[in-house]
Amino acid sequence: MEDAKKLKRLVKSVWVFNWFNSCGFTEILPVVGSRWDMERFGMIPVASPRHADCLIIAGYQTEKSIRRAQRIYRQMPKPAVVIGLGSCSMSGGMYWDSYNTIKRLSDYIPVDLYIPGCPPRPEAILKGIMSIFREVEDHA
Amino acid sequence: MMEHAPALVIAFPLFAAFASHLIGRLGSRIRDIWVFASLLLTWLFAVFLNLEVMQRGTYAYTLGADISSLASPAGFPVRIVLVIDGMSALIAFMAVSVTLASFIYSRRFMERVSGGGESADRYCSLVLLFLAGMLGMGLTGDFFTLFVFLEMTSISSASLVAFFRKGSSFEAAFKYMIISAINALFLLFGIGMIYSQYGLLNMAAIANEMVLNFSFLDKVALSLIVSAILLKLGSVPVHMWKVDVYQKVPSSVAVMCITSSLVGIYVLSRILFSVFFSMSALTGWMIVCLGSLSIIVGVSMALPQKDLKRMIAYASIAEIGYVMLGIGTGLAGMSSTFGTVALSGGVFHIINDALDLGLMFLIAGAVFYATGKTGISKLGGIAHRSASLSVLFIIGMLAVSGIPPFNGFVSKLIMYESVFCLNPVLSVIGILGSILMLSVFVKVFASVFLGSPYKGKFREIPLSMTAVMWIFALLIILLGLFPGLALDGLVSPAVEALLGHGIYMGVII
Amino acid sequence: MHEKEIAGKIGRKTGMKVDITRKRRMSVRTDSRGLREFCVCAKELGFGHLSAVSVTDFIGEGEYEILYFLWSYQDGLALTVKTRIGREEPSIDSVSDIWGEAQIHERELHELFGVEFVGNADLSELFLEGWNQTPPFRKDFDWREYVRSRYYRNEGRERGYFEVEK
Amino acid sequence: MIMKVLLAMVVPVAGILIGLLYKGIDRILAARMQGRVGPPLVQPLRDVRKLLVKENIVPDDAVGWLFSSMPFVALVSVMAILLYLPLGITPVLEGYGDLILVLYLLIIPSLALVLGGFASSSPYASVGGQREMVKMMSYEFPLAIAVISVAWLLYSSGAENVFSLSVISGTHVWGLAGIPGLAGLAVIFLCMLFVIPGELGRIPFDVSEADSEIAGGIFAEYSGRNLALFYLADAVKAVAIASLAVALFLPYTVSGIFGLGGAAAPAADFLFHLLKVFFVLFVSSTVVRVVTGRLAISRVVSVYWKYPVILSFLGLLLIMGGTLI
Amino acid sequence: MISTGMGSWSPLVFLICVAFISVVVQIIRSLGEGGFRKEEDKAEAFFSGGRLLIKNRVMDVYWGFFDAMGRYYGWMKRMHNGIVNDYVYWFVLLVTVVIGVVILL
Repeated sequence: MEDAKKLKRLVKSVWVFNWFNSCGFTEILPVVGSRWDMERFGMIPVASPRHADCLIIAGYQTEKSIRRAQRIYRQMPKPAVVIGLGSCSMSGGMYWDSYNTIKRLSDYIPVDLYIPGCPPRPEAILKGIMSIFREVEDHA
Repeated sequence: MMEHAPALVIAFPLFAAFASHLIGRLGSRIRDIWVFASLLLTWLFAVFLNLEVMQRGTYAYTLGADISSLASPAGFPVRIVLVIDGMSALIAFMAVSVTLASFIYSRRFMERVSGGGESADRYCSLVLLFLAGMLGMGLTGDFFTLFVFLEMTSISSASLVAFFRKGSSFEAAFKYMIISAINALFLLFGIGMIYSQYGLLNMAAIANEMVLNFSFLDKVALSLIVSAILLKLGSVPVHMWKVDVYQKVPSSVAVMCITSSLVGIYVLSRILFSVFFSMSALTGWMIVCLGSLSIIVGVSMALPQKDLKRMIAYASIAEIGYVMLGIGTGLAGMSSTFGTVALSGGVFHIINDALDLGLMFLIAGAVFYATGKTGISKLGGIAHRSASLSVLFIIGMLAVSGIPPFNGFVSKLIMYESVFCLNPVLSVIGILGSILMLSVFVKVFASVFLGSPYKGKFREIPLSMTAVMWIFALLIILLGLFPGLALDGLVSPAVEALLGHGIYMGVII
Repeated sequence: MHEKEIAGKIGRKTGMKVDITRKRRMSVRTDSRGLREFCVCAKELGFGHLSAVSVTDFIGEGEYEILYFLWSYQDGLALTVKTRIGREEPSIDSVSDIWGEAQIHERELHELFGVEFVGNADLSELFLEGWNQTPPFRKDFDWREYVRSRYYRNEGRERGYFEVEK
Repeated sequence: MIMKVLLAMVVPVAGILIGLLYKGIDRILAARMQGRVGPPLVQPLRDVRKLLVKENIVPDDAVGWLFSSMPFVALVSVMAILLYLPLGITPVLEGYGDLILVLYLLIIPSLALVLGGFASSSPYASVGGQREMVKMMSYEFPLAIAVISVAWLLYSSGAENVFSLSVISGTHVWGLAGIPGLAGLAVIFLCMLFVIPGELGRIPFDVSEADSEIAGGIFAEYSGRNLALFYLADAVKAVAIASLAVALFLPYTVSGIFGLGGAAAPAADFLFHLLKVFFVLFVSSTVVRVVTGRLAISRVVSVYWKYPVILSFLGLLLIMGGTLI
Repeated sequence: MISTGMGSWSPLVFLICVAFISVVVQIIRSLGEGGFRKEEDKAEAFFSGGRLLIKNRVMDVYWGFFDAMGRYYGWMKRMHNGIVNDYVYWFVLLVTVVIGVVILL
C-alpha cells in the first residue's frame, strides 16, 4: 500500500506523542482541553512512541535532550509525522546564542512542519495540523 | 499367577527395592534396566487390577489362605486381607504410573545432580520402597497393615528428603521424621482403642460391628485417626512441614510426594466413607472447612514466596484443599445427588492435581537441572533459551488454575456446582482460590521465563526429561478435551466403591 | 540583637569574626583549609540546612570565591560562609558528608566551573553531555566564538545574522 | 441446527462491530460531559484501520512468539465468550457452557494482556503487567460473590439446571425472594456495576495502562497490528461483561409486551438487549470515567476487597434470609 | 460433553468455535502490516529515550497486593516460622479441635 494511501488513513486518526520540555507543554494543554479540543479531529495524546503517528517537539532542545528525541523518532513506527513547535525549534528562538541549545531542529530530525510563535497559540497549532490534512488530501 | 496380582503388586516393588542394591554392584546400566523392568511389571499388575475390578467389582484377597477368596474361615478374619475396589485400584494405578514417569525423568536428573554410583542405587531402592508403601496403603483392608505401610512411606520419603546430604536437607528430613513419628503415634493410639473394644483389625469387620454399638471411645478413636491422617496430608493447621520437605526433596521425588498426599486422601476417604460412615455429616463439614482454609492459606502464602519449589509446595497445599472440598461435600451430602457429583469432582481432581502439579515440579526440576538455581530472583529470561519449557509451563499453569480447555477446569466446574448446594460461600472461595493460583504461576512464569535473555550457563535438557514432561502435558490436554473417558472409566467406579459401604462390608463378612 | 548573640556564640566556638550584614543575615570569611571544621561547628550550632553552594569568578584577582548559604531553623538566621581558592586548579574539600544536599550542588559547580570537590561521591556530567571545552561559566571562556563555530559557521549561514560588533 | 451454525458465525463478528460502536458512543458522551465536541462516531473504526496500516514493531529482547500470539489469543477468547452469553435471544451455544465457564473465560483476555506485557521486555510493561494481575485478583472476589449469589437465589427458589445461562436469563430474578431478597439483589447489582470499570480497565482502575505514570503500561511496546487486535479485544470485552451483567440482573424481554411473533421477536429482544448493555456500560464506565481520577494500586486492592466484598456478602445473607422465609 | 446437574460443559464444541473464530481473527490480522523496517535502535525497548542500562528483570512482584494485605501477611509470617515444635503445637491444637467437634456435636 503506497505512502499516499497510508497517509490518507493516518490523517483520519492522528495519535500525538508530545516531546515537550519547555513552553510547548503549556500550549499543548489547551489544544487537548475543552475549548480547542483536538479530539474532534480524532487526535488523542498517547504515552508511548510505539502508538504515536505524530511527534510534536515543543520548545528548545539541549544537546542532551535532542539525542533522546532522535531515539524517540527512530522508535516510532513509520509512516510518522514530526512537528516542530515554536520559534525555538525553528531557529533556536531566544536561545539563539546559547552554547547548549540546538539552533535548528531539522539538522537532527526530519521535520515535516514548523509552527512559528513563541509560544504558538492553540489556533496556530490547529491551523498547522489542518494544513497537513489539506496537503494529504491534495496529494491523494 | 494373575489371580495373585493384588499381593504381587505390593510384594514385587519390595523385592525389586532390595534386589536393586545388589544388582547395582554389577553396573548402573543393568540396575537401571532392572528397576525399569520391575516398575513396568508392577504397572501391568496395576492395570490388571483395574480390569479385574471392572469385571468382578469389589473383591478381597487374603494373604496366606489356600483359597484366596476365603475371607473369614472361622467367623472373623485373622489374616491380612487386601480389599480391591474401584477407588483403591485407581489410586494404585496412579501411584505406579507416576512413579514410572518420575523414574524415567530422574535417570539423567540424578546423574547431573548427585553423580551416579552408590547414591543412585540408594535412590532407586528408596523410590521402590516408597512405591511399595503407597501401594500397600492403597490396597489394605485392615488398620494395622495400613499403619505398617504408612510407616514405610514415611521412612523412605524422609531418607529421600535427606538425599542431597546438604545441611538444609538434613534439617528438612529431621522435621519430617518428627512429624511422621507423631503421625504414627496418634494413628496407633486410634487403632489401639478400636482394637481394644472390638478385638478386630479388619476395617470392614469393624464397620460391621460399629453399625450396632457406636460408643464414645469410637468417637475419640475416629478423631485421633482423622487428625493423624490430616497431618500426613498437610491440610491447613499442620501444613508447614510439607513446604520445607518439598523444597529440599529432588524434583522427581517431589512428584511422588504429591501422589503420596493423594494416597493419604484416599485413606482418609476410605476410613470416613466405609468405616465411620455413621458420622459422615459431621466429618464431612469438618473436612470441607479445613479444605477451604487450606485453599485460602495455601494460595495466599504461595504469592510472596521467592523460591520456585516452595511456591509450588504451597500451591499443592491449596490443591489438596480443593480435593478435600470435593470429598467433604461428598461426605456431608452422602445421600443427596449433589454429594455424588461432588465426590466424582473430588476424585477426578485427584487425577488432575497429580498430573498438573507433577508437571510443575518436573519443570522446576528441569530449570534446576539447566541452571542450577531455584531462586526466582536469580533466574530470568529462560523462554529465550528453551521455548518448549515455557510452552509446557503455560499448559501446566492454565491447567492448575482451571482455565477452560484444560482438565483442571472440568473437575473444578463439577466441584463448584455441587459444593454450591452445600453452601454458596465454598464456591466463592474456590473461584477466588483459582484466580490467586493463576497469579502465583503468572508471577513464576514472568520472573523465571520472561524478561531479557538468561545470561548464565544453560545446560541442554535431555530428551528423557522433556519426553516425560510432554507425556504429562498431553495427558492434561487429553483429559481436558475428553473428560468423559476418565469420568466414566475411572472415576464413577471409584465413587460407587466409596459410597457403597454395604458392598465393602459384604465382601469380608 | 538576636543576631549578635548568635554571632558571638559562633565567634567563641570557632574563633572566626562574624559580621552581620543586615537583619537576620550574617556572613563569615574563612580560608579553604579551615572550611570543613567551621562547617561542622556551624551545623552543631543549628545551621542544619544548606540552601545553595555557588562560585564567583574574580578573574582580575585570579581567584574563585565559593559561598555556602546556610540556614538555621531554630533561630531563623541565614549565614553565608565565603572562602577563596586559586583559579587555575581549583580544588576544595567537599561538604557533602556534612550536608547531604551539597552533593548535587557541588556536581553542578564541578561541571560549570571546573572546581574539584575532593570527597564528593559522584562528579560525573550533569547537563552538558560530552563537553570537552573549558567549563562554560568561567569568564575566560569565549562563548560567542564557540557558538559561532559550533552552530553557525560551518553551515555558511547568512553572515550578518550573527555578527555583533565587539 | 443450521440456524445455530449461522448464528455462531455472525455473533462474534457482530460483537466486534457493536463493541466499536459502543466505544464511539462512549467517547462522544465522555467528551460532551467535559464540554468538548468529541470525535465522530466512527472514530474507533478509523483508529483500527490506521493501526492496521502502521508498522508492527517486535522489540529485540521480547519473546517473539509469545509477544505476537497474545493479542490473537485475547481477541479469540473474548469473541468466544459472546457465543455463551444470552444476547436477548437464547445463547448460541445454549447447552454447551454455563455461568462458571463465562466467569473463567473472562479471565483469559486479561491473562493474555498480562503475558503479552511481560513478554515485551519493557520495564513499563512488566510494572503494568503486575498491576493488571493484582487488579484481576481484587475484582474477581466481588464478581464471584455476585454471580454465585444470583445462582443461589435461583437454586433456593427451586429452579432446575441453575448455572445454565438460558435459565438465568429466563427467570425474573428480582421478585423471587421477597423484600430482603430484593434489597440483597440491589446491593449485589451495585457491586457488579462497581466491578465493570475494574474489569475493563477504565479510568478509576486503569492502573495497568496508566499513560501518565508508566507510559502506556502493558501496551508500551505494542504497535500497529498487534495493538489493533488488543483494541478490538477491549471493545468486545466491554460488550461481553455488560451483557453478562444484563443477563444476571436485567433479564426482561420486550417481545412479550409488543406481542411480536415469528422473526420480529428475537430481533426486538436483541435490540432491547443492546439498549440495556448500553445503559449498563454508560452508568458503570462512562460516567465513572469522567468523574473520578486514577487510584493507586494498593488502593485498588483495598477498595475492591473492603466495601464490595462486605456489601455482596451482606447481599448474599439477605438473599439467603429472603429465601428461608 | 459432561453435565453436572446444574450446568454443562462440552470441550469439543468449545474447540470447534475457537477454531472458527481464530480463522476470522486471522483474516482481520492479515489485513494489517506484518513486519517493520529495521533501523538503528528502533527495536530497542522504549525507556523515554534513554538506554536501558540494567536489562529488564521482573522484581518485587505484586507489591500492591502485599501492601494492601499487610496485616494479614504479617500474621501469616509469624505463623509460618519453620520451627518444628510450633508445627507440633499446631497439630495438638488440631487434635483438640477435632476431638471437640466430634464429641460435642
